[in-house]
Order: sequence, then C-alpha cells, then structure tokens
Amino acid sequence: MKSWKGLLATLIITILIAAVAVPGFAGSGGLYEMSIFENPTTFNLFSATGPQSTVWNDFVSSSQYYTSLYGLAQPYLIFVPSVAADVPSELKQEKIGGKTYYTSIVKIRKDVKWSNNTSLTADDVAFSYNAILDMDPNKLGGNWPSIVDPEVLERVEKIDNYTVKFILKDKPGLAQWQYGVLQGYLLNKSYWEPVFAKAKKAADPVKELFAHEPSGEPVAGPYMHAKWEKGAFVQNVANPAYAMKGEVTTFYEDGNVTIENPKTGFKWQSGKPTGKVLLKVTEGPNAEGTLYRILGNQAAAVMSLIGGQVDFILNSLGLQRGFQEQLSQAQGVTTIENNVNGFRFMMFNLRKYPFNIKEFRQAISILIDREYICEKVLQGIAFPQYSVVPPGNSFWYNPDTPQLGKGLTRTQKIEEAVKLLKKAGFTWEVEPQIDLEKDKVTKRGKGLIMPDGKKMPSFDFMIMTAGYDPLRYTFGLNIAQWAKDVGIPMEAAPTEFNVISDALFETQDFDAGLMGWSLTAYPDHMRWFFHSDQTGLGGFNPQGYSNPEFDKLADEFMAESDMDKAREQAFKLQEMLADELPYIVLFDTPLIEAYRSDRLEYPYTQILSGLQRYGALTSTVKLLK
Amino acid sequence: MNELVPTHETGPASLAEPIWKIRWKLTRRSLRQNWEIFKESRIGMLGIILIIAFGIFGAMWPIMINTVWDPMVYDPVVGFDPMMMHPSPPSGTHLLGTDPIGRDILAQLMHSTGREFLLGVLSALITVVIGTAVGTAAAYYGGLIDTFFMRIADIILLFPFIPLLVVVGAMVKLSFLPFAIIMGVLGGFGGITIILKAQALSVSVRPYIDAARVAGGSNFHIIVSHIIPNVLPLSFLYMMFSVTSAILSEATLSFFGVLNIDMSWGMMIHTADVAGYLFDFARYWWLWAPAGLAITLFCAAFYMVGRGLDEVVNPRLRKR
Amino acid sequence: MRRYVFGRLGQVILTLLIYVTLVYFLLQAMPGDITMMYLSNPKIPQAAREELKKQLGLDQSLFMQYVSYMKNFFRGELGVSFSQYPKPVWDILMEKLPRTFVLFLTANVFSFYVGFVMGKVIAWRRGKVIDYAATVVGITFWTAFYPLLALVVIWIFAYNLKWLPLNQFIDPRLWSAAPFTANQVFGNMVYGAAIIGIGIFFIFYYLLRGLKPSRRSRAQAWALACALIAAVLFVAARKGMLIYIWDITRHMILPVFTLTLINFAGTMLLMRDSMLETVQEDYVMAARAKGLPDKVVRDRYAARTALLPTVTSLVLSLASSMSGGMVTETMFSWPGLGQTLFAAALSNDYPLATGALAFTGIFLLIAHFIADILYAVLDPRITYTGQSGV
Amino acid sequence: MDTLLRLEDLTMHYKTKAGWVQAIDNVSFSLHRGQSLGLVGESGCGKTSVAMSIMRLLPYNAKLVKGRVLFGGHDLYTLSDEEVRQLRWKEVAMIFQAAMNSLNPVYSVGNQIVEAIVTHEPETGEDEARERVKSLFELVGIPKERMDHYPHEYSGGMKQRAVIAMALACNPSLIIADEPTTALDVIVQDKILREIEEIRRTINMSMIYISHDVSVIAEVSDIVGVMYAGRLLELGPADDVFKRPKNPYTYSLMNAYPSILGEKHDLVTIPGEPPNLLDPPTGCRFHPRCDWATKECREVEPAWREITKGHYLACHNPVRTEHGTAHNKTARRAPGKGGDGIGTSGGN
Repeated sequence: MKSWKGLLATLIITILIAAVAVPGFAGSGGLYEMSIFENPTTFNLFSATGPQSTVWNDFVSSSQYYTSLYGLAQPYLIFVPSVAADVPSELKQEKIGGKTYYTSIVKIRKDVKWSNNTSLTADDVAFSYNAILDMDPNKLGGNWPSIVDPEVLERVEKIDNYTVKFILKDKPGLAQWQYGVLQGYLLNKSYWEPVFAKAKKAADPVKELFAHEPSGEPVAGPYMHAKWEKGAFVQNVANPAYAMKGEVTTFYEDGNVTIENPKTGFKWQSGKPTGKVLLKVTEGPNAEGTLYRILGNQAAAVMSLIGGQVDFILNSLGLQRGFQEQLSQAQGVTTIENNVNGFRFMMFNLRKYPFNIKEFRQAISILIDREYICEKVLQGIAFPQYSVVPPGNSFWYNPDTPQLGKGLTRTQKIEEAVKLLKKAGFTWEVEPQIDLEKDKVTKRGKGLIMPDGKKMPSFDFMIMTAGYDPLRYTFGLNIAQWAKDVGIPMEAAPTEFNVISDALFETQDFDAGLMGWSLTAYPDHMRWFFHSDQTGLGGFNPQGYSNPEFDKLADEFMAESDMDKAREQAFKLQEMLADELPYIVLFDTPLIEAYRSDRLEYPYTQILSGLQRYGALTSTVKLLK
Repeated sequence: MNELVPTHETGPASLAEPIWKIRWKLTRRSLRQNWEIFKESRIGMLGIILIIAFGIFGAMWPIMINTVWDPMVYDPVVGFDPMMMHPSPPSGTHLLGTDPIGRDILAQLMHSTGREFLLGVLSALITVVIGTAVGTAAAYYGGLIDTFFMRIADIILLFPFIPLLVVVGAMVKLSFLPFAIIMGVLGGFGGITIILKAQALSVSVRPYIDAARVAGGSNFHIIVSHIIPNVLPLSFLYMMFSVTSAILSEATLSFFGVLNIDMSWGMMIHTADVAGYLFDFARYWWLWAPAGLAITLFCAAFYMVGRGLDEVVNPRLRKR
Repeated sequence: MRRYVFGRLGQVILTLLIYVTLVYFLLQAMPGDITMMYLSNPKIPQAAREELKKQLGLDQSLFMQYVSYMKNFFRGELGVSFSQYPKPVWDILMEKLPRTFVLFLTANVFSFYVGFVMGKVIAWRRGKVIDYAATVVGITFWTAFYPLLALVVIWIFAYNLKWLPLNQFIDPRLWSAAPFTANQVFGNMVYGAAIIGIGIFFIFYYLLRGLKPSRRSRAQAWALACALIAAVLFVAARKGMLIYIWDITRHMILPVFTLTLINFAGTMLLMRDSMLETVQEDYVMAARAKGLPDKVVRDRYAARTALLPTVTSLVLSLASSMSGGMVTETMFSWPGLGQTLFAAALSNDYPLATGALAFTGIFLLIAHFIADILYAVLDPRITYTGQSGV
Repeated sequence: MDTLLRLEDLTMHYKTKAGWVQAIDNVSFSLHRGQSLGLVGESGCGKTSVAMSIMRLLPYNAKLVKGRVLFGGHDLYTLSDEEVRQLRWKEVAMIFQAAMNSLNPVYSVGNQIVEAIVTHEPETGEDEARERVKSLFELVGIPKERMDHYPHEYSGGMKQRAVIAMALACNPSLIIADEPTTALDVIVQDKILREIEEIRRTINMSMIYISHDVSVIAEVSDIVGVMYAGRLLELGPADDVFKRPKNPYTYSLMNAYPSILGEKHDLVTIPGEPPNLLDPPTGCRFHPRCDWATKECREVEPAWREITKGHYLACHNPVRTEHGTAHNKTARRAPGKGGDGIGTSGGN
C-alpha cells in the first residue's frame, strides 16, 4: 500500500519539478507566429470557399496559397494586375455560335511559377474557371457563385500559352467583373484535373470534391502548406518559387501605381504616375514560414502576445478596448487602430404603418444622439456613423451625405423631431414639453396618435442581447428611452441573434430591429440591401423598402463599368438613402490590433478593416530578429 | 398569556383544538428540534450567516436606488456616470468602481443579489416540488408510474447538464424566467426524483401508512399528510444544493454569452471579459473580484446550509 | 449474473434510443439552420442556399431525416457534419476523443485521489480545525466560478510566474517538426500509462500481497516498478516520442491542477459523509480494540468500505467529463469534445452536436454499467443473482 | 493470586450538548489472574463504559475525571497512545456486543485475525499466523477451510465463534466479553458460553463478562458486580451475591430474571426507569426506585465498603433476610410472591 503511494508521489513531484525547471522550447527566428481562435476546418479550397468559408480558413489557407489574375494593391486597395500582365482588354461584343457574348482578352505574366517550379500558363487559368463552371458554382455554394458567377461567365478560352479570352454572357458591372471574376483563385491544372475527373464519376461529384484532402498541391501564392496539427497549430512555409518575391509596388500621390519586379524584370504601371511617392511596398515573403496557434480565448492570445509566443493576434473582430489599454503598456508591443468597413443600423418594417412614413423615421434618426453614446457611454469604443458607406472607404464615400440631427442638444433634437412628426400629421394625448434654455425635458410625451387618428400601439424593437453585443444592446436601450421621451411607444426587446435573423429573413415578421453589416470595398451592398427585388422572403431587403427611382439608379450603378461614373452614382445613392432612411445608420467600431513591434515591421499599418483583413500581411512583413 | 392556554384539560381524543392547530404545534416543535440540531453544525451556521448577509445586501438595493442613488448614474443596466473615465477604480462615488461601460459595480452587485435569490430559489423550488411530487407518487403507486418516471430520470441523468444548456443557449438565448424553469424542471425530473423516491419508499412501508390505509384514508390524503411530511426535510436539503447548481449554471452560461439576461453576477464578469478586461487580474480587480466572490460565496452559503441540513436529515452524520 | 447483464443491456439500449431521439428533436427544434450563414452575404444567391439544403438533406421532412439518422446511428454511423461537410461526425469525434480522454482521465483520477485522502482524514478528525478548514476551503473551490478560476490560475502560474506553458496542449515550436500527430502520441500515452499502471498493480499485488511484506520483497517491488517505468520510457525514447510525451504532460499540469482544485471537494465531502457512517460501525471499534495502528484502522477499516459510493461517483464523473469539459477546454485551449460540441452548437451543426451528445450518453450508460459491476467487485456482500435482473 | 486489573475510583463523564453525563462514578474493583468477573446491570448503567475504559477506547467526548485503571501494574491512563495500542489485544482482548458487526465485511475473516497476530507479534510470519488461526478455528469449532471466507458468508453463530477466535488470537491475559451471546438463540448461547468458559479455564485467562442477563453472568462468573446508573452497588463472589444479595437493587434484579437454576417463581419487575445521568439523583442513585429508601438514602451517598471478605456493598439499608415485612411493598406489584423471594431463589 505505502510503497506504491511513495512511488506515485515521487513520480508526480519529479514531473512537477521538471516541468517548472525545464524551460519551454525557444522560438525559431524565421517564423511569423499568429494566433487564431477557431480551428481551420479544411485545406481544400473548394470547401474553404464553399460551405466552409470561415474567416479562419481564409486566414490560414485561401488567402495564403492562391493568387489571382488581378488584385487590390494594399493598403490603398487599387485594382492592379497580379498574375495578369496588364489590365484586361475592353469588353467587346462578339457572336459565337449564334449567340452574342461580350469578350475580353487577358494577358498572363510569363514569370509566374507554381511551387513545383512549373510555369503558370493559360491552361491553368482557363481550367480554374471552366472546371468550376462545369461543377456548377451554385452547388459548390459559399462564395463560389460570386467569384465564378454563372450568370455572367460563359467560358474562359486559352488563346495561347499566356493569353486567355473571357467569354461573358452579359455585360458585367464592376462588381461582377473587376471585383468578381477577375479576382478568382487560380488552380494548378495538373493537380486538380484528375481530382475533378474522379469527382465527376462519383454519385455526388460535389461531395466527392469537398472530401478531397489536398496533399502536395502546387500553389502560386507566397506560402504553402507544411503542417496541420488539428486543434493546435497550422504551419505554412514560404513558397520558394513565389514569382512576386522582391516585387516593388509604388503608390503615387495621384492614385497611380507602378509594379516592378527586379528579379524577372516584370513591370507595370497604371496611367502616368506623377507627384510624390506615397509608399513603396516590397513583396516578400520575408519569413521562413508562418505559424498559426489555435487558442481558445482572447485572454490566452493576449498573454501569449505579451509573453512573446505570438507576434500578432488574428481576429476579424480585432481586440477589445480593455486589451488595448493593457497592451499599450507592454514592452515591445504596439497597438494600432483602423476603421472598419461596415456599420450597425436600425431598421423598421416599412410594410407596416406608421413606419412607412418618412418623417417618422427621420424623427427617430434625429432623436438618436450617436455622439453622446459613442463618446460618453461607450467611451470612444465606437464612432458615430450616418451613411451606409463608411467614411473609411474614401473612394466611394460621399462626404456630403446629410447627417440628420448631428450636433443638436437633447432638447433641440426633441424639438426637431416633434416638428417632423407634427408635419406628418402625428398628434399626442400629452405632448412632450421641453425647456430649451436648461436643456431639460419638462414633460414626457404620452399617447402618440398616428395621422390616421388611431393611437399608436407599442411595438418591439429587437436588439441584440447584452451577451452577444453589449454595444448594440446599450445603443438599443438608449434609443428606446429617447423614443419614449417623445411618446413613441418603442420597447427595446433583447433578442438572440438567431431569432432576429429568423424574423428578418425567414418570416419578415418584425417591427423594428438593430443589426449590423460588414461590407466589401465595392459598395454594391446599396443595391442588395435596398432594391425592391430583394423584398421577398430570404431577400436582403427585409424591411421592404421599395422605391422605383432608387431601383433604377441602383441598377444603373451596378451595370456601370466605368469607375468614375460608378462613383458619381454611388454618391447619389447615398444621399437618397440618407434622406429616405430605410436604414438608420448608427455607428461602428474601430478595429484594434496589436503586434510585437520588437520582432516585426510592417510596411504600413493603416488600412481599412485592419491588418487582419489581409491575413496580417504575411507576405510583406519583415522579421527583425 | 393566559388566554392562550386552553382552560380545560382534555385528552387529545376530544380534539378541543382543530387538527391543523395540533399539527402546526407539532411542526413547530419538530422545527425547533431540528433547528437545535442544525445549530450544532458550524458549517451550516456559517452558510446561514452568509445568506442573511446576502439578503440584507440585496434588500438594500431598492432602498439605495430610491434614496441615495440617482438612477441615471446608478441604474445597473443603463446607468452611466459621465464624470469619469471607465472602467474607473473604486472611489467615493463608486465604492466598487465602474464597469467598462460606466455602470456602478456595487449597484450591479446589489441589484443582481435579489435576482440571484429569485433565480436560485425559484428553480430550486420547482425542482423540489416536482421531485417530491414525482418521487412520492412513484414510491406510493409503484408499477407503471414508477417505471415511467424512473426511466425519465435515467434519461435526464444522461444529459451532460452544462454542455446541453450551453448548446441550447447558443441556439435560443434563454432569458431569466425560462432559464430558471428549465433548470428547475430538468433538476426535478432528474436525479432528485430517485433520491426522494427512495426516501418516500422507506416511509411508505412503515406501519402507520398501512394503518392509515386500513382506516380508509384516500391515497391523496395519505401521500399529502403522511408521506410528504417525511420526505420534505430531504427535499429541503436538496433544494439548497439545487440553488447552488442553478446559480453556478447561470454564471457559466452568462460567461459564455449564451443567456439573455440583462444583469447578473455572471453577466458582470462576461461584460468585463468581452471588453477585454479579464486578463490583468491585479489591475482591474474590481471588475471580476466582487462578482466572482459573490457567486462563490452565495453558492457556498447554500451549499453549506445543505451540509448543515444533512446532519439534521441524516442522523448517522450527527455527532453523538 | 448473466441474466442480470443481459437485462441491463436491453435497458441500456432502450434508454440510449430514447435519449438520442430526444437530443435529435431537441436540437432540431432550435431556430436557425446551417444555411443561415449564407444569409450574411447578399452575393450568395438563393439557389446556392437551396443546393446546400439539398446536399445536407435538409430538404426532406423532419421525420424522414430522423429515420435515416437513426438507421445510420445503429449502424455505427453518426452522419456527416454540416459545418465540415462532408466529413463524417465519427471521424471528428474520434479525432478529439484521445485528448479529452487523457486530460480528463488524469484530472478525474487526481481529484478523486485528493478528495478521497482528504475526506478520509477529515472524517477521521471530525470536529477538529482541519475538518472545518478543509470543508470550507473545499466548498469554496467547489462553488468557485470555474472560468474565472481557470483564468486566474493561468494568469498566476503561466503568465506571471512563467512556470508552466500558457495554453494549448502542445508547443507548436516543438511539434512543427514532429514525425507524429498528437493523437498518435496521446494513444501511446494511454498504452504506456495502462502498461505501467497494470504492471505496477500486479507487481505490488503479488510481491506485497501479505499483510506484512518483508523488506526484501518491498525492495524487489520497487526495483521492478522502476524498471517497468524505465522500460516504457525507453521504448518511448526509442520511438523518438519521449520529448513529445513530455511536452503534452507539461501542458496537462495546469488544467489538471485546476480541475482538481474545483472538483476534489465533491469526492472529499462524499467520502467524509460515507466514512462518518462507517466509523460508527462496530468493526471499526473492534479494529481499534485489536490494537491496530490508527492509520490501519482508518484506511483498511473505515475508509475501505466508505470507498464504495465514491467509486461509483468517480466512474460517473469520468463518463460525464467526456463532454463536460467545455469550460476547461475553452479556457486552456485544449481542443476536445467539449469545444467541438460548443462550436457545433454555435454553427448549427446538428449532426455533430447530436453525435457529441450521443457519445457522452453512451459513455455514461457504459459507466453506469461498470459502476454496478465495480460495486459488486468491491463489496463482497453484493452478488447479482438472476432474480435481481431488471 | 496476583492482581491483574485494578480499578480505583474510576470516574468518567461524557460531554454532551445538554451537559456532562456521569457515566461512571467511583467504580473500584480488582481482578486476579485467571478469575472471571461478571458485570450485570440494566442497559445504560455504564457496564460497556467500564469495558471501554479498560480498553482505553473511549469516545472523543469522554473525560476521565478521577481514578486509575491499573493493568498489570501500569496505570493505563498515563501510558502513551502507542503503548496502549500495543497493550490492546496482546494483553486485553474484547468480544464485542454485536459480533455480527464487528467483522469488517470486505476482508476475509481469517485475514482479520492474521492481521491482529501480525500486528502484535512482528516476529511471527504470516504463514505461521495463518497456522495459528487454523488451530484457533478448530478450537472454537469452525471448519478451518472457512477462514478465507467473508463475514457475510458466515452464520450468526459462526461469526460469534470467529470473534471469539479473534479475541484469543494473541493469548491475552484478559478478555472482556461484552454481551457475547445476546444476539444468539438460547441453545447456541449456552453452548458458546460453555466453550468460552472451557477455554478460559484451560489457558488460565482472566475474563470480564458484561451482560444485562443475570443468568448468563451467574453461569460463568467467579465474581459478580452489580452496576446501576454508573455506580457499582455490590460486588462479591458469585455465590455470595446471588444467594445473599445485600443491595435491594441486586435483589430486585435477581427477581427480574427467571431463576438461573430453572426454579419456577414469578418475576418481579423493577418499577420506574433508570435515572438520567445528566442529573443523577442525590444520595444513593437507586433511591427513587428503591422501596426501602430512607431520608439518608436520598441525601447521603452510601460508601463503598467491604462487608464480608471479598464482598463489597454500597447501601445504607442493605437487604437482610429478616426484612420480610419491608418487602411487601415490592409484592404490591408482584402479588402473592416476592416477600420471601430470597428464600425461594436463594434457598438452594
């Protein structure tokens, strides 16, 4: 009895002492180490872009391994060729087999190599599109239909080894062409062709394709897959054959860009660059590899960052305020803040009376003191926003968008709102009274009577639960309070996300709600969120906003393939939306990030949506040690 | 004083007093006796003292918010103090500091106390009522009823409690009342039924039950007036443990952000966590320590009372 | 005995059937499904969502879905995960199982042992300071807010003192060159521990089976045990696995410590109560009258019989921890079944969530079964005869 | 004959919630080697407490107020715990009240006896100890192959024998048998008692029998002590005490049991209940139930004195045979008899 106890105790004590005494394993200098919070689920591009299109999969694989014909040059997000040698040729109408198509010729760089040192040719490019079209992008699901849009793309033809022709069914807008098809992933034909062939023979080709687990797949991106220890880490290594290594991208003041590759001699420039050079970015990768540690919670990630086990915390939501405060005092750690491309907003069900009255919505918008909540209540965690295009998206943002009620005091706001409501025919049982001098509400409004003479029934304003999003929760509670001050019987109802989501998209049975969107750089969301063809169940216009004038303008915007014209139209759309208020845009939060500045150097840290949006700049970061 | 004493001395058979009065007296006497035993348990007394302290603390909430505290500033949910940066450390105006969105921690703590009592006691009460009813019914009637409820209990016992609630909570954010009810019901049909049934079974074979049956007492009457009173002490004991588990579950679920509750101790910690302050424990101690300690002490208090009661209910644990 | 076993087996299968059905419909009743995630992106056409529904079989009626699920279930298939389509749920669970198993087995054994010893001691010294102190401390930890406690423990031992690794179950810097997967190492650890455990048990059992083993046989037992451990370690070293085993062990210390802290009181108080009953037994008094040393009376007489209910609780807690580690796994970045279950719930991955819950159910049912048998083994008074079946 | 055990004014109290329970009060007696003493009295009179005091196995709330327990010349209460532990079983063994429950259910019976031997005789090997257990089993009449069986596989009588075997295991100089046969049926009871007596005589061992059953005590004791409410009221050679009881309590006790010798006589119950030891009566503790109690009995504690050689008594008003008239009070409740009950039961 005693003996084995002694043995056990000895063993345990030995282990404990050893565990404390023996140091951990030192990091190798060449690895760029990041933390992620969820397991990547697949390294198969098709599922990672299809049904498993999680941000984590994108961080560790999709954004690292693959290249495309064109891309957006960071940090200014300017449309530039990547694997393509130059901009695509103008779209031309062409008759093929009795049908009229639009076509465009794209030339491909000759210096691009796959990681197995074979050249990336027109065969690969054509395959990348045609194979997916054959599979049916809708069946692949996820982002595939927006990348290889079967509504637009008919076929990609190889003209010669380094030239392809895109055959399009219809004239595409910017969203479908420059920001869609042309930025599709390029695949290695010799690797994937047999996989597709095998999948095709299976009973369920899509399932078969998804089930494929790539190994030794040749890639053309900066990194390639090295190791995946499920639940612990993913390791990528630098692609030795990466063609763009050493390539210098120069940004000029006038918005033009030049790309130069000193190794292969490739050169490209947009327009005639003049003026000051804003920034020069040299492409890497400079690290031997990247390591993604999978951590269970934020605190662990922050402790690891301070402890030096991690160089950057990858999280699409950024870091919380509390961490920022504490990290800014840590040695060797730098925190950065960036604007986010998105917004949180409030919406009414415009199918219902009196929510369809514009003045009613305007009155609500005026009543909301975004600045007060953001600055006072939320201490600058959030910043107020008025337009559906965030100011950070500087190319598309219209600085003249009206900002209802901005800068007014509490009572001035009430005064304005009451005026608007009266204008629309609302009356009160007890009209709110204010004292402008003292900025005080002397009597709260009660019993709002609608223009049709009926007393307005109280309605639910669905907001997020405090656990899900304390910011929207706080905002929502305050909004309901202000509405009640003028007698609008709005009840804030904390509701869980799934229920809100169901109410909006499955049943459209709701009065008002507080939601949020995150956006892409190209502001085509204005079309999707407000076009009347999206008002059906499951559509993206659940509030039921319907305005033929807007629809027309939005359609024109979508069809426009000229950047400048599109921009003008976008400005007009923004103004219209700020007046009609199908969404009452409220606020958004800056994205806070932190990195080990004693180990890393980024070419830039100011970029819309933060470094995470671009995979933490794995290909341009420099390691200092 | 004199009026209270019956003037005529008669035997119990004449029933000068209504039966309920006699029962009440007996109950009171047994309560007093049990209290004497309970008092012996220092752990149980510690628990009682803690619960009373929490009770006073919680009762101060309505007083404070209606007198001393300005609701604009001290409202636990929408309050905000514009005078300082948040989270602010403890100060004269905010004795326990403020949370990251400027709400007073002490106010939150106080406000939540009452809610935690409600949650704990409500769910425990549901558990015990169901457990006692089902347990005694199963023991008394046996047969199909017994089998049915025991199988249900077996199945409920298979559910991993917290994970299941987290799973459900992740999909439907439970609010306060449904959560209390679910906790109560799951608890009631689960393990406690088995324990209470065993107790009821040991009672229902005692001779006086047979006597009551022979005397023509209805089943309902026998259950209510003979079996249940004997099961109740044990039910009461398990009620204490149910309170503990309800509060702890609530806190854990709140921490994971899967409950729809505006304020509770768990939410306080959750708020600190999602705002990124649950990391440097020494610096922002007021964001986690008061709520964390409250959860622990509150649960421990009920648990200790349960332990104390155990010595009342289970004579084998008593000191001689 | 046989009739008993078969009776129980039938009961177990029936219970499992009802349990899985309940879990299945419970999860189905929740609002939202996996295709909801497509809702957040307006560029994904409705057609793609319909296709996904078809792929996942969500276009069929609920009843048909259930029937096909149950058919598969009893064929040992748990369906295909939605969020990791088309990966079988079984594969995902099997991938997580070893980690969960190793961590929680260790933690349970530790907390059980600590609780058992403490319970024994405080029951023996009832009413003394140590009794109150241990009870109060134990209850405080038992009712401590676990996620917070876990964070504090990490903060103290890993972050401030830097004694132990911060998080995760392995050190990626070491493992980036590892020729094994973590699960292989976990598997070998289980084998190794089993060999050492069983080996030592038999060595000590045979060499020291008497009441008073000689000094020589004691030495022999020690030597043999050490040799066995050395041999197992040697084999591991030859395979090149030693350093990886070591790494995992190092990462296990903090979670095991925290779990022990949280859980020991459960066993301790149970043991205390159980033992307070046995110390009143006449045979304990008789043992003291026999002039047996105090410790022998405590351990072999009072504690030995008091052990029975606690062993049952150990077996059950082991089984339920197979899923109950959600908090631990999240706080310590230990990706096991608990985290998988949570993630599955968050992403509306019903098959995975159902599978994980069913898995736990099966474990628990088996555990109940084992507990019964163990009870019979430990307590010679209990025999399962034909009559006691069902 | 040398004195083996000597109790001098042993006074032991228990602390309870309600106060101090005066469980043993001024008990003195001595026992020689090879002698057997019977302690008799109603339940709760402190017999078992005396036994436990001799074993020094008192509960944690017991307190030795005064007096000594001298065993083989050692004062037990000045020895260390360890010394006492070594003394137990080696010198003083015990047969417990509930033999059924004094065996550990999870170990085999044989092992439990071997354990005792090995603990006290470290030089004895285990095999040797097992051999001894076998012979002990033979001695008490249990088939030796049953030594590896568990207690629940034994019948009640067998358990009792096993317990006796266990008590004999270390050849103690004294065995205290606390109600050794209460749980058994009368035939087995008798048989076992005889066996114990036989063994005792063969190995010249001292023995203390404790029982509420006068007939049992009468059968096996050389000396008899009568206890009441924590006090020894009378002690003397068995013949003397049974034939000529001096204390009224002893006298009533004799009458409360069927005659040892099987003579037919009506039983006399003792009215009233034993006193509450939290607050025992003043004077003679038996006085509230004693028919002959006088004022003196109520106020003055009777002294413990030797009335004839070896016969001790604590009573102000001892029973004399001539006391016939006084006895009629007793007869009130046992009509027709009792007055000269002494004559009938003691006439032999």
